[in-house]
Amino acid sequence: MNTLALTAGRLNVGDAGVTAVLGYAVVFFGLVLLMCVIMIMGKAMASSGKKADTKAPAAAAPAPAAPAAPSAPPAPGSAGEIKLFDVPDKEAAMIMAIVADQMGKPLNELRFKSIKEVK
Amino acid sequence: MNTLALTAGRLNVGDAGVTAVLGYAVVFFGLVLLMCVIMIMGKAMASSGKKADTKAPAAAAPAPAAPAAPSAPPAPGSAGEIKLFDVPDKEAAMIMAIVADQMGKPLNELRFKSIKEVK
Amino acid sequence: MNTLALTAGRLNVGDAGVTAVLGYAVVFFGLVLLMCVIMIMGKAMASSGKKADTKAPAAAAPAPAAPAAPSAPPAPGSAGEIKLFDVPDKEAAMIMAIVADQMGKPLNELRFKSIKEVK
Amino acid sequence: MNILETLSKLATESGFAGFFAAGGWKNLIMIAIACVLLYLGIGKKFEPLLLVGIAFGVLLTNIPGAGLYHMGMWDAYVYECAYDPVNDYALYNTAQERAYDEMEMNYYIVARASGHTTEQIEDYFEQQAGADVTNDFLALYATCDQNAANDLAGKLKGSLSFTDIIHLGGLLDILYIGVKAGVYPCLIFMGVGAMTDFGPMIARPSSMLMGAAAQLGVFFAFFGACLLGFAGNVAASIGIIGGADGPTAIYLTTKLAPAFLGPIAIAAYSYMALIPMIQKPLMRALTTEKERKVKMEQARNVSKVEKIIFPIVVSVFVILLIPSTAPLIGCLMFGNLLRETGVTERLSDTAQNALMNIVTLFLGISVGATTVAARFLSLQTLMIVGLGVIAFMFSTIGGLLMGKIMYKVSGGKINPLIGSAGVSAVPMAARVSQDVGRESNPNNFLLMHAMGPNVAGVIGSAIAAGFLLARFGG
Amino acid sequence: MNILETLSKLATESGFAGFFAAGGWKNLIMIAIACVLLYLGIGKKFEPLLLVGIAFGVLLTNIPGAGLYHMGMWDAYVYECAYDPVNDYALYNTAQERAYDEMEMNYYIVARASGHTTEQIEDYFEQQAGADVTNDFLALYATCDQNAANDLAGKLKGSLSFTDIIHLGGLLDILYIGVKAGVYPCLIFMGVGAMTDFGPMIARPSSMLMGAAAQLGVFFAFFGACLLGFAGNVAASIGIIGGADGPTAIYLTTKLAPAFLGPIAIAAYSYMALIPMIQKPLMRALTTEKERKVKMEQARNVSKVEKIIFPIVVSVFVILLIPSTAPLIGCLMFGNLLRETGVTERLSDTAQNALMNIVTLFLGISVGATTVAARFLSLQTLMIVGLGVIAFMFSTIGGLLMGKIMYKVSGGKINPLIGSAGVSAVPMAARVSQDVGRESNPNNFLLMHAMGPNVAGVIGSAIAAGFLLARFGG
Amino acid sequence: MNILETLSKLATESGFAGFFAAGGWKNLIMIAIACVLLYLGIGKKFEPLLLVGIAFGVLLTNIPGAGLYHMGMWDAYVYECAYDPVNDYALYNTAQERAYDEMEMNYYIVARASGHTTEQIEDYFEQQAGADVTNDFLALYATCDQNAANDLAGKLKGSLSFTDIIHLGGLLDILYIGVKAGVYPCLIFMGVGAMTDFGPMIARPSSMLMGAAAQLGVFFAFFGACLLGFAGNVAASIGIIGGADGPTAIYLTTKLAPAFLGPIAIAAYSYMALIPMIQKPLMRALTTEKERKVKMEQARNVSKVEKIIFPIVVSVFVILLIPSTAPLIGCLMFGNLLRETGVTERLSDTAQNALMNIVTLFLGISVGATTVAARFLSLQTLMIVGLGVIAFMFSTIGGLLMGKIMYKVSGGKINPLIGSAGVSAVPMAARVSQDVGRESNPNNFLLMHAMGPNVAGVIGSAIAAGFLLARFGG
Ligand code: NA
Ligand code: NA
Ligand code: NA
Repeated sequence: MNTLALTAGRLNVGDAGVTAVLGYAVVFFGLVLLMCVIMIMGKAMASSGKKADTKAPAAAAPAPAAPAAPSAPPAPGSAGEIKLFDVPDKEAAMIMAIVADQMGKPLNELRFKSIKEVK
Repeated sequence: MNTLALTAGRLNVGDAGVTAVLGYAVVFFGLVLLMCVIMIMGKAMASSGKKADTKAPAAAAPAPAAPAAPSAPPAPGSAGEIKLFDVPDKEAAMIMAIVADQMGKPLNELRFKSIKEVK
Repeated sequence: MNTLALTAGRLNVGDAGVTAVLGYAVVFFGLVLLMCVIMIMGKAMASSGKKADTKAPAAAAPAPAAPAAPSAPPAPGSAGEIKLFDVPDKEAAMIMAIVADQMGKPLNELRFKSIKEVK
Repeated sequence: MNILETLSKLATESGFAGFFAAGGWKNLIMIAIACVLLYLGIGKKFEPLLLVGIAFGVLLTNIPGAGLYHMGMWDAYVYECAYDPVNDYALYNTAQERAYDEMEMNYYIVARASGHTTEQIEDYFEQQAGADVTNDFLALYATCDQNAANDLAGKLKGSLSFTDIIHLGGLLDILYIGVKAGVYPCLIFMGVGAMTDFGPMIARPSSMLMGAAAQLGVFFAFFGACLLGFAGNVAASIGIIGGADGPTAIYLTTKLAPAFLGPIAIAAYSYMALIPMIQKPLMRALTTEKERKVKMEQARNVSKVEKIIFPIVVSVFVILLIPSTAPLIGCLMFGNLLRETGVTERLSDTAQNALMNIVTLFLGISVGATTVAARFLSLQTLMIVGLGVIAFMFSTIGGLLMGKIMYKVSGGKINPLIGSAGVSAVPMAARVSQDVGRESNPNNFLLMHAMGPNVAGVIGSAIAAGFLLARFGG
Repeated sequence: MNILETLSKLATESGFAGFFAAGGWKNLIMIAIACVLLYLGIGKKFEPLLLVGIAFGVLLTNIPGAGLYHMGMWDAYVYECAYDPVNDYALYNTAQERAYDEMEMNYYIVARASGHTTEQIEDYFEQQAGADVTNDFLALYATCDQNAANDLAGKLKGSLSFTDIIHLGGLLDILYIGVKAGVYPCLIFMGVGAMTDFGPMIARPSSMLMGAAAQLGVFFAFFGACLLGFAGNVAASIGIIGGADGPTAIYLTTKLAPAFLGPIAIAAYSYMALIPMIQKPLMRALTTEKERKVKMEQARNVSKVEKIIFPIVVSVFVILLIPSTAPLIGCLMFGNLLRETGVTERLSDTAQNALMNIVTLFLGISVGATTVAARFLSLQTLMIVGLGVIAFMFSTIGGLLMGKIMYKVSGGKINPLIGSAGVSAVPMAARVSQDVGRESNPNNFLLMHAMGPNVAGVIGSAIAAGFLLARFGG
Repeated sequence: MNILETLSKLATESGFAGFFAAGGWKNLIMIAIACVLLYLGIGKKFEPLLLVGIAFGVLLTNIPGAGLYHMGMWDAYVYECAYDPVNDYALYNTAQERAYDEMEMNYYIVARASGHTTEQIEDYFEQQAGADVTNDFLALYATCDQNAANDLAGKLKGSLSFTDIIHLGGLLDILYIGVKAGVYPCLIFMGVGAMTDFGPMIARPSSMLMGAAAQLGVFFAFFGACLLGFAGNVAASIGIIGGADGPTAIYLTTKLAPAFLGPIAIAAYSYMALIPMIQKPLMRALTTEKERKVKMEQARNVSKVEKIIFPIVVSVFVILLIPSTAPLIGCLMFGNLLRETGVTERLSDTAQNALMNIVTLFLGISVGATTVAARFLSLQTLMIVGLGVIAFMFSTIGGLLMGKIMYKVSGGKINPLIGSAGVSAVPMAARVSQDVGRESNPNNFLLMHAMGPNVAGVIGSAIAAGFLLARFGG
């Protein structure tokens, strides 16, 4: 016979408390586990990255640009920034500088939808 | 017993006529009701708008631009215009003027897909 | 009674061979038929095209531009080129020339997402 | 399977063989019609975004054997809709009653497979009034095309649903589900709303009278279709062609008379492209030179707040008045709200571009697919084409006459030429007003004034559709 | 049908009549609430991309007669979910057993139509323990609202499925299927992943502790809701508001307590927009001036390879730990991978634009549609609104306290203000950290540092949702 | 539920536990394979738009407990497809017959749950030839895994449909419906059509001979697969890998051998990326230096009208010849028509961008999800991988040999290197022709000439797929 169980039913105070504490602990457990994994990954990267040291600055170059636009990071559920560069940085910077100069506005106040060149 | 009613059946001349006249009347009734509502809304706006009178010209500024492009209004089921401005009017106008000047074309013949700046 | 036929079953060597040869033949038959149809169409075009001879060079103009970008043709299942022109060629060429000049790059290395004007 | 057997199977299954089957020549005619429609769409630029898709659907559906769309499957689906499980089911308390009902359905199946019309079967059931039809069924089953009956049976036995169509149907059957469920027309209306500026109508609310008057053709053609013997639901779908609004026409026809979707959609989009040819002579004939010369005053500016409130107010009042307009008006106004808020540009952009284009692709080709030769090539299609042009003409006349009344009432301030723009067909009808106005007075710019009735006509047609749906819908 | 009959039908079917029906005034209140929500979304820019859609859905669903969304149909669907055919079916070897089960369902139908609650019916069945309910059924059927019973019967008799909803439902019922199936929130999470840079978190993995601590409100509000008498599944859905993550809240609520989707979604998005007002006072109260002045060191650069490996590693470990997070974490990380590979830009762009916008359109309006007056206007909604703000406050407090601990442990190198950003609500909570930090030290740039806990909070909420789903889900 | 109970439930439900279950180590291998595929897609740029999605699907589906994809559910679905209600149903006039048939299904269920293969069950039924299987059923039921049987029963009892999959399935089950229904590959083909310029082929129709010859590998690998013991339908799906056309391979495999979709799709996309490595040695070995040096004449210009007529003509003729190609060729040509009309740019743009990207997202991840460890890690997968490379090689050889014939026939005007481009894999194979040509003659530009066979190969593969579908399909 089917039980027609529509509601999971109320929890008593004890069960509710245990569930809440346990849930919070599981969240911590999950993120601490992840933290450890990421740390190990980071260390592995760092040690293997010493050979590729010359490459790193180039790869990391876009990062310092980000703080220049402090209000720019994308919001989930709301409009996000479109990727700034699809062309080598130098050319993109050049185009942006030209436009910014003609508009008399600082670079970080302009949003370029996309600058693309044929690869 | 199910009636297997596949067709609503033919209407006699009287029913057809009555339905037609009634339908036309309902359309009029609906749009006249809407007309009254919009008129009342317009009046309410106008009276409340007197305080905000200084704001109004700014808000209405984009409107006069429209008649400058008489063939532009969008067609349902066909391509529509993309919004012209996402940046303050002044800057957008400046960019547009520069491009138009360089192209030697009047402004209203160019379509700018979007000009955006970081808000 | 339903036969529960889940598998089409194995083929013996003869059937497999016949099916393979026949399949290859059908592909040839299909494409040869198509080849004939396209050839006939081409001839019909050519004969009817002699009157419209003056139009042809204009219509064919975009074609020679393609070999200039030998790595450009679109890949199915991967990124494709976006249409280059939505404005008459002359204006588009003008805009492109200006930008290319300012960037100091040859034209075929730039990709213009779209240049549109109000038609 | 030996080589000869396979070759013969390939030959008999090939579509070329289909042309030599009974009625196969009709498919050739339909392919020719598809080419004509493609020529109109591509060469003549008749609403190409939809007509090219529709035409390609006509082509694909009429290549014998392609199997991309199955008319019979949707007929079965239609039948099941007519059958009302909600009201019937609670009465069955015993297996006997259910078995009886099944017998009745069995009878229906073999009767259809024997060539009886639905009307004949209905009459039969009315005479029988619930008696056991087992013997009649068995007699009929002995003589009917049993393959056809079995085929129909599998589809009708309480099992044909959208999920069966996904399973058994072809690609265009699957895409057609979005039409059948009324989703595509509504989503297109959302895009239309996002592209439409109702400002000119808000600035001059009296435009709405012309938008209402220009629905005359809807009801005139409906009346005409009734006189020609079409059933009420079909006549309503034919009439709506006069609304000059593609998504509205497709929505209403899908709900009321899906079997006629093909010709009605093709007529609606074709005539929309022919608006200048249909309207200009009527406009010249019905207005005087003096009327056409009227220059109208610049309308007031409409504030951003008014434009934001407008879609909310329209939704509430129109849907309250005619609840059956809710899907169309709700979507139109939702799209318009997204356009006007200033903070939902992303959504407005998607509604009028990515989403609308995807839906247009699916709508066009699947509506085209409904034009199966056996059904499309009929006198009824010709009558629909004829009634469609009458609908467009009378809608134009209705709008013009209202324009003339308003010209009188306003003391000559309103140019009656903007009345004809009330047929919607945005923005083509408004451009026609502009063109005819400039013929008489080269400095006359009627376009912005005509946009008021033009967009009012969209709402008017939706109300007309809502009325017809309430009157003839399930 | 004569003219008077038609007119009277139009009048009784019009929505205006609906306001005068029993409980009709509630619809007016809901329309007013819709207008308030529209004002918050448009005028105050409260998460407009979702709130405008939700508000318009509230409006449309509460216009009497619109028929775009059918609460009863989804209730029936819910019932059928609770009914377990997998375990029951194999036991039936005879028609009798099946008929018996049907009788039980018949009884359920007439009991519901007679106003009994599901709980009462459950109790009754437990007492009967499998006995024949035919006589009770017949007695009840004689007295109940038989129209309501028949209506319910047609929907419940083993036949209500998504395909029936497409067939019988309104437009918003159809769009709601994507919510019900859990598809929309996952696709939005894919877009969120494609828009999120996890770099700041990878650079400083300890951020994750703050992201975990800031889930405090989830479990605090859950506990509170249990105390207030909500069932466990509902309390879990209320608690997740404290995760400050719209798609996660909608996903969990749809799975656990769909009847409360409307108020929970509205609370989640509204409070997300109120983050500055909720968080700033708490941040000032719980931190010292000295703590707030801490300037943090620039974090290390994160290489491209690390960013590519990150989503893969997170997917594997988090899903292994809590398998029920798979849909949310899987999509979030898939989107993020597409963002970081450098070779799938086309897909990343589509995930965060065209696809996400389309889904946002459908999600907003259909979630709004669930706020049917009869259910929304209740004490429970008020309690949810109250518990929601408590959830947000305690999540903020949790994050701040962890920030203070880390300030101590790190010897003053970590500014505790970034802890409050752990509530996610990306990027608003991080901006609040930045703002409050600059109040104490105008040269302090906390934004990039706060992005670490901020994005960790998204993962934290997903884990919390996964835990609650595993605990209370089917 | 006390704390220990909950903790133990969490532990046993966690995916980590799954690795220690029977066969759990296979999941680890699959996760490793997913990482290799991700490396190929991201690091080596092997068709990343699909391979990254497929690889992530492989990852997600093989995390124990994730429950995003249910192989068993789709197996049940496959079974139900084989069961033919259309032909069987009309024979049942009594409840007894139906009950009997149900008994047969019951027997099937418990037999499957007892580990019998479908073939064994089939044989059994053939022996019984319609006799009552009740006793055998009861005997078997007493000994089988009754939970498995009940589980299977709920899914098989005439009720498992797409709507059940939406209801019971995980996210990737739901996305997979679009693959199963054949919709995604067709929509991708629409986008491919919109991106493809058939001009070079129209300019030199003899290219089509090379496009046809380069299907050699399809039939060679099919023959090989038959010899290795694969059933005809599976062999056909393996053969189509040689068509070097992802959507075609996925479409055909879904229709003929869905259980093998994972390995076939992965092989198809991987080898496509390996085209240069596979083709160059063969091209150097099979052609002479003199042949490779041939410079070809510029082909004639193709007018816009020809390009518009081309897709219409191809649709009509190819579909007439092999009706089962209709979905693929119809969509390819519809997309191409939208590209060429000049008036449907909006739709063409959407077909090749927004729509194609959305479908690619869904297709990749859900195809990847079918690679469940228990089935993927088998000798058959290795054989498929081996046969796939043979298919690619023989397709290349076929194209080259035809190129050599045409070199002879044309008196040395045609460079045989363009023959290998007939395998499609647009445009990579054409680039390979270009590269090898320049090795021998640095001034030789073969790319545009190779595009002719290249796009002809797409049509050729579709025809081959149509033939195999007609031969082995339902
Ligand atoms: Na209209
Ligand atoms: Na959170
Ligand atoms: Na090929």
